[in-house]
Amino acid sequence: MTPSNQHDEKKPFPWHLVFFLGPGLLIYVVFSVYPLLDTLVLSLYNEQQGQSSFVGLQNFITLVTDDTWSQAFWNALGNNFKFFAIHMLVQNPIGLLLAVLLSAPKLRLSGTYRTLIFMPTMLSVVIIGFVWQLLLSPIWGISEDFLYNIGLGQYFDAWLGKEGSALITLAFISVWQFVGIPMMLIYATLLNIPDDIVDASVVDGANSFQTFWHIKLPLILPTIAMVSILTFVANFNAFELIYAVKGALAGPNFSTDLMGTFFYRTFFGFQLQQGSASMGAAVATLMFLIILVGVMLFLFFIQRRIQRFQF
Amino acid sequence: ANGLSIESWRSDDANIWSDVIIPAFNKSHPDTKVNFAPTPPTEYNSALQAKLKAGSAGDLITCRPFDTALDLYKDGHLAKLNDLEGLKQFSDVAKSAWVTDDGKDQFCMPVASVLHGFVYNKEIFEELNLSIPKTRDEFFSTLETIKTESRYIPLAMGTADQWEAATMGFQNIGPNYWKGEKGRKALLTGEEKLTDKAYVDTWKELAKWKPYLGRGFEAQKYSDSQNLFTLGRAAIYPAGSWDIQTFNNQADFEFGAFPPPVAKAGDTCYISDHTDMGIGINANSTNKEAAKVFLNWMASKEFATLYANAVPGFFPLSNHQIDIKDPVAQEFMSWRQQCESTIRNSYQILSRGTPNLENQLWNVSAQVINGTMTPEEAAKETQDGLEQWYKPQQ
Amino acid sequence: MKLLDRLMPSSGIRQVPKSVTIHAVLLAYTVIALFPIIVVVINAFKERRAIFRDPLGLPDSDSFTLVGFQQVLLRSDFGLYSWNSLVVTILAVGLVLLLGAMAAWALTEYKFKGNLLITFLFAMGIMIPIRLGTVSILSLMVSLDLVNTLTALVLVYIAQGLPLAVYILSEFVRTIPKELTEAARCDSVSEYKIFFCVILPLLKPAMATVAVFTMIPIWNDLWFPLILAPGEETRTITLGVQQFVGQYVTDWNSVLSALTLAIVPVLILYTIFSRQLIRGLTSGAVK
Amino acid sequence: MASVKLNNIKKRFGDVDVLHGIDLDIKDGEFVVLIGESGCGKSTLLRLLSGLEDITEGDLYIDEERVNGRSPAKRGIAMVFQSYALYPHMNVFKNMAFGLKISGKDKNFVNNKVMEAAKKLKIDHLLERLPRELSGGQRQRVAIGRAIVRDPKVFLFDEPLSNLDASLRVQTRVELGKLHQELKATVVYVTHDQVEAMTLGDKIVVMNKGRVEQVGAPLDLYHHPKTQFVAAFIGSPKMNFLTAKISQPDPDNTQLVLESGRAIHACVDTSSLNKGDLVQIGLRPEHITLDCEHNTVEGTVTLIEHLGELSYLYVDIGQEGEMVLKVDGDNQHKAGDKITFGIKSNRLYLFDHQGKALKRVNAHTSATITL
Amino acid sequence: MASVKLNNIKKRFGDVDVLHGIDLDIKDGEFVVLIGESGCGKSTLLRLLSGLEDITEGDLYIDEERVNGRSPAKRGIAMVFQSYALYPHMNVFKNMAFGLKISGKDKNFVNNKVMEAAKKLKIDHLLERLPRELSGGQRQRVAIGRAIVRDPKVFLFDEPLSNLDASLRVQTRVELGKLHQELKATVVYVTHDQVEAMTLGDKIVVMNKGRVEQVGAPLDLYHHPKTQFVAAFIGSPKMNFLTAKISQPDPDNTQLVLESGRAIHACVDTSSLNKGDLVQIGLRPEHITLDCEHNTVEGTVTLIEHLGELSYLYVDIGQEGEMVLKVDGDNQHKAGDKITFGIKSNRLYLFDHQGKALKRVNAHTSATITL
Ligand SMILES: Nc1ncnc2c1ncn2[C@@H]1O[C@H](COP(=O)(O)OP(=O)(O)OP(=O)(O)O)[C@@H](O)[C@H]1O
Ligand SMILES: Nc1ncnc2c1ncn2[C@@H]1O[C@H](COP(=O)(O)OP(=O)(O)OP(=O)(O)O)[C@@H](O)[C@H]1O
Ligand SMILES: [Mg+2]
Ligand SMILES: [Mg+2]
Repeated sequence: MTPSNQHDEKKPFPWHLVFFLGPGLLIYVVFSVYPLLDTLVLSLYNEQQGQSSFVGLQNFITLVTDDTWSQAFWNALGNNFKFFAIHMLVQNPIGLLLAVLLSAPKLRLSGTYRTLIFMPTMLSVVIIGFVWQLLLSPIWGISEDFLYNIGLGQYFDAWLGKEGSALITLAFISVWQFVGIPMMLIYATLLNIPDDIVDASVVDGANSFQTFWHIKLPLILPTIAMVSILTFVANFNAFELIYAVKGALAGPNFSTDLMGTFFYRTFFGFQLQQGSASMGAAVATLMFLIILVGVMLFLFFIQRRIQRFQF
Repeated sequence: ANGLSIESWRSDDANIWSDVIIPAFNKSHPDTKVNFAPTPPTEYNSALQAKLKAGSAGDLITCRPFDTALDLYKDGHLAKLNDLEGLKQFSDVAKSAWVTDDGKDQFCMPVASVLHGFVYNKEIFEELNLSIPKTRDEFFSTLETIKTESRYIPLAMGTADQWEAATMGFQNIGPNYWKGEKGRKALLTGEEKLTDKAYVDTWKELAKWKPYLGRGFEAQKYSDSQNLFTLGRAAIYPAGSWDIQTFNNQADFEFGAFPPPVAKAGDTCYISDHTDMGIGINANSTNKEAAKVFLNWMASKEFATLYANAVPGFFPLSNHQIDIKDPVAQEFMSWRQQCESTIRNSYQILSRGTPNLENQLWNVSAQVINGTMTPEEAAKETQDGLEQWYKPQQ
Repeated sequence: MKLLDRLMPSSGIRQVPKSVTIHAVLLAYTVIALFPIIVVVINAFKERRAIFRDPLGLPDSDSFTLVGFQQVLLRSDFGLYSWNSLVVTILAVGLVLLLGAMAAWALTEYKFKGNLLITFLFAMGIMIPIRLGTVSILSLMVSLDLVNTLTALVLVYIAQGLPLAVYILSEFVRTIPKELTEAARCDSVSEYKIFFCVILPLLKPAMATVAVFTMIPIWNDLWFPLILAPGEETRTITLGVQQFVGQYVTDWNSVLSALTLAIVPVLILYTIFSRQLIRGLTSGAVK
Repeated sequence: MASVKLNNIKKRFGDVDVLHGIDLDIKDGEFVVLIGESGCGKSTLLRLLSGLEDITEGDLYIDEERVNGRSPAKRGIAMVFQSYALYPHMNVFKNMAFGLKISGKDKNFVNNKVMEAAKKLKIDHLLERLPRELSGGQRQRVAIGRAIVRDPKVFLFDEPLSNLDASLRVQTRVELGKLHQELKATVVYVTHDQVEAMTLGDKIVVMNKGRVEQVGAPLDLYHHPKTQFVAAFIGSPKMNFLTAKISQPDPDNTQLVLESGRAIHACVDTSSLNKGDLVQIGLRPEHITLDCEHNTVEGTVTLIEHLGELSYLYVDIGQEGEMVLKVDGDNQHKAGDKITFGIKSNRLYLFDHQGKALKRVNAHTSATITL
Repeated sequence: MASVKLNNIKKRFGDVDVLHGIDLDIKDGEFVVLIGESGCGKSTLLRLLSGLEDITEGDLYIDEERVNGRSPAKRGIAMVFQSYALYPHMNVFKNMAFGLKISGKDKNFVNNKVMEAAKKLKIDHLLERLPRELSGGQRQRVAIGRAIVRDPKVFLFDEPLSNLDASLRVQTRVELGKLHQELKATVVYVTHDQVEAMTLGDKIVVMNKGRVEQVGAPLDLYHHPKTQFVAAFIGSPKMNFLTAKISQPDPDNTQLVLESGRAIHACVDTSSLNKGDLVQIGLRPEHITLDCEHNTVEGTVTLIEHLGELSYLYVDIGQEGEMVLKVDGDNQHKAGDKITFGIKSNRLYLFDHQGKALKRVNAHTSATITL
């Protein structure tokens, strides 16, 4: 409104904004933003025996340069990338495949499949961790018998216990649990593709595969991109499964250590090791930065090139 | 407030506390309501620390031995107990796990210790006509016999949980090599190094266990080991005395125990008799007086008897003479007379810095058994770790 | 060709192999998804030795036992734990939905200073796990005297769930035709009533999506119950099961029974929401 | 280009019969329009022709070959959808080239084909754009272009203009007509819009509830509707209908009486009916004269709509309801005026109780406007 | 009911001027139609009237009161949206009652109001249905009903019929006209469709790029367009335009020459122009005769569209492009025929290079069709 219109009626104070935003924002700021900031600030201090002193970036320098810390840090980071890579290469393609199959036109029982396949996603890691340890346990021998029955018996090993395979095995368990999420999201996008477009490509002579490759896939790319980001963020926050199965020491020989377990050990300590709030905060800050940089890079390089399409 | 709340990692004992111990206490102190609030062992330290920082922890704190508790005291979370009446019931050795380095201040009262050794399945031993091994050679030939002459797993242990390898393996058989307290103290003063023969030999013996472990032991967890044994599928189980209780519940065969075998018959034997559990008072407790009353009661013979029999395998540290009814527990207890006791060597002071010796021991012991690390490498890695921060070893 | 056509008047027959393949793959994966869960459930009803002897066998008259369930129900207060979990989950999810919808509405409908900042603030919350702030949260709860109350959990879960809820619901609010609110405004409906009478009912499918995605981590959370409300009276089912498993780790009857019992309420909650979930997803929110 | 023959084609979705046996002959190069109410099965029929849907019963021949089970790609058809169904992620060029590329055509060939079609449709300057950067009319042309490049034997159009605004619709309709003259392709065209049907079709197929009601040339349907349904469907504003009773059946000069008692003469052969039978009188708004003669009816004007050169009068004639009259644009009547208008006996239609048209005698069939 | 007055109303979105100063007087009870091309600012103007958007500059009076900053609720207006904007989760009754309930009206009062409006609109049997269970036309009526019950001073309609199919559109249009006669409400009505504009409006406002191009009664605009824009906008098919050069300016009988060299006479005052000035000849398709007189033009028929009682001839006249002729329905011309048609000097319009109409002399203004 221009100043010339002096006798215009005044806009009242936007009480409705306070009403709508206030409660949510208050809770969010008090119980999430503030504690997190507090943590970030803590990473600039050194806390010993209840005394804290400002040390600037020293904690971070220790973390990435000091041998004892950096080895563990880089190891966890590297493992985390492996963990993420497996999710990207296995979880999301399987999710995609399932979504594509589920969205096949006139498929009977698709709702039932959908619900059942989503089920593991609903279960807690306490259950998941326990079940898979049992299944993979050489003592119980379910997997071994199974592999034996299909003629692959000699490939069985104590996967969860071997340095070379523990992380991969855990990643697969995690994939098994969370495959429902990419599946659901991609499935929903596929359903949103108008039938007309698919019909058009059929009339144009494309077979099912060509229709998928040339038409459907480009149209669900934005969702796949979003799923990738979600996977990235979730993987770099991952903790529960490793903790439930391998404990905070993430054995054998830290081969299953992720940023999450590393943070836990650093922050809260473990067994005889004392936790260090300030070092823990430094790890948390780095985790946050890695996630942020990852997401930014993604948004900058990938998301920009992917267009969303209105149908 | 009139209530007392106890922080503990002994979630296994919850029933015993609520059904036996607390009612016994309430008989003489009917006005004090006591609540036993355990957290599972794996989360105990972190959860407790967080609660203490936030001021939400219980009035009584179960203390891990040595530095974990010491740090809590230094951070002002534990109250000083120097003038606690009940402390008189304990020897200095028992109290040593919970005093300051200068020996001046006591911050937890000892409760119980645990012993290590081997538990065996008597039925299998009978079936195979085996006798209890006294020396290492006998021990390995026993294992060999079981392996070749039966389908039983000779030794029930896994490395998935890492600590099993360190605690039931390294700390179990090690004292015989480093001569108990003598070796432990020498490490503290820097006279001995972890690369010395005694330690390397300990790992060498552990490495020799590998062929006798069950298939896929790398993924075998502590509970799996327990199950293998209680289901009668394994003959020998490297044990902590606390396992007795579980085995009593679950094994439907008779089992016995023997101490870690020595090099030659007649050698002095050393056993790990670890002061595992103490109890202290939360410095911020609003109910300190009642807490003290409770502690004093815990120093009594009544408590010691109750506890030792309710939780066979946890041996009271007080000076009272008590009767233990469980035969296997009795067996364990009897080693205190035959052998020299020592505590775990990584607990006092040596796990104070980064890297953490205890955590390292878990890791390397598991790796040595897995065969992914040689005993020498294990020794070097732990020694390097120590040297990084521990002055006497530098 | 002509002959063939005549032989197969409804050419649908030729498409059968394709749909058979699809069903085969889906069925196979469904088995993979359910197998572990089924293993848990069937073994929960078997004797300890039978579990080891024949882990995949169904319980028969010999091996059938309910001792595990008896143990669980006897030795831990599953009813109370479930109740706690339900209270926390329902309250937290409900409030996340309500407050999230209100915030999403305000952020998308009104232009005001700070809009961008607040939107950004919420976006950050999707990326940073709230767990990193545990210690501050705990001391906050202590100073508010909320430790060992379900309120503490509810508050933290709201803070944890809000960012994603605001994000998803904002996308949804954008798909609601502007004319609806304008029509309401012309009808002299207040902003509050517009939200509650017009917008909120239209957000229902989206809410179901958010509900499921918010509910999963809350129901299954171990961390905050452990730190903020470990007391017997406030223990949640996940924590209860975890502690039970930790405690009776060798008693597989009990462990498997506890796990089985813990699966049930999740399934019930999920079946309530699943239909809405897919409706919400397909009405274009999370694209 | 090809002929298309439908032989008793039926379609059932589950339990629902949607098409009840359609017979149709479409000649090579013919432009056939399917019209009918919403849900009568037009799109379904088109989808059967395209092969997107399976035929339940009956035979479909394209170019004399039975193609019932054949896949869409192999039928030599091209389809233009109501929503255009352009691939949103491909630019115009790629949209048009997709079908050719898929079939493995040489790159040069594809380029030439697309350029040629684009020029013909005047979209050659848009080739780089994405569909969402195009206006409705342009999208429409891209959709047609995509069909053209494939040199189909038969074009299928499903309400291709219904998403355009009125003026663009007129313009595109004209272009479509010219395109057909140029390509001489066989076209099957579905529409709701009777103006499109009348102007574009060589032949119009009026469908009603899954059946063919009448097939014929546009003017044929206008002048000689076989049923009341067709009569009502063709012509705008709609034909007026009045219920009447036959007071004197006759082979060429029937006498009727309206509900209001007024007598009307009609040059229709009602010899097959009896006295007292109820019939519907059909009367196009443009065939009513305001210069009173015999056969007059009175009424009150309720609304007058001025469209410039002509106006519509809405007249309430009492018991029989309301009638629309198309009158001269400078007509000065106002709402509320009482007027009398005449019905020419040779301009009216009679439909029996089944909706069948009765034979007209001496009918005036030229389209001269008789205002 | 109320008068509405717009005084130099301007609207700016950021840097973009959308309305450049609109002056408009709307009388109590008047039905004013806003037409213009897409994007010219019709909806924006309506939204300014409703108060959903703030006025950047200028004054708005409703019932003599300045209402610039007032909230929509307090202006006494009701708006009907193109998409109807029915609350999808409320049934018809609740949709209509919502506004009244919110304002705390007595339950009986609300019921009566809604029932009354529903009866008027013939939707009283639908009150229990949800919007998605209604047809387009029914939804439309509910939307209007929702507006009616509030007894607004001014009704605002934003293209209310554009989502309906052709025949329903005609029907609803008629009903809207009658409703207005009955309610005698002040209405501002936005549409694209000139038939709607012509038939419904007491007054039509033609907008062009944020400005008012011409305001007038429907027939006024048809006969006396002030600009080429208005001339092109009103009338269907569109007026034909031919570029010509003045060979002899004259106050009442101008001589023009087409690009092809052909001479044309026009009864238009061109005394303000010079010889050689370029002008646009405007010629409505319905004002071209096929009986050759003087002022003739030759061309080739490219397409003929039969609409029943009349047909459109598309004629290529060479350099000047294409013209549309509205001819008798029984015209027998075919594509390819050469024809000659005459242009009546007193039936044509001339527009100068700015698009302003030049004054016509002896112009034939009655709407008699002269086929
Ligand atoms: N896949 C299907 N399953 C069941 N019924 C269907 C299916 N497709 C169409 N129908 C039904 O078949 C009938 C004809 O549908 P169709 O789409 O052919 O109508 P239409 O004439 O094209 O109508 P419109 O003019 O509205 O496009 C409708 O009653 C519709 O409900
Ligand atoms: N909120 C806005 N911000 C910026 N520009 C706008 C906004 N709303 C409308 N415009 C612009 O104002 C101009 C007029 O828009 P308006 O919606 O009034 O057109 P219209 O005449 O109603 O068109 P249509 O017939 O397509 O509905 C358009 O160029 C449009 O892009
Ligand atoms: Mg259709
Ligand atoms: Mg508009």
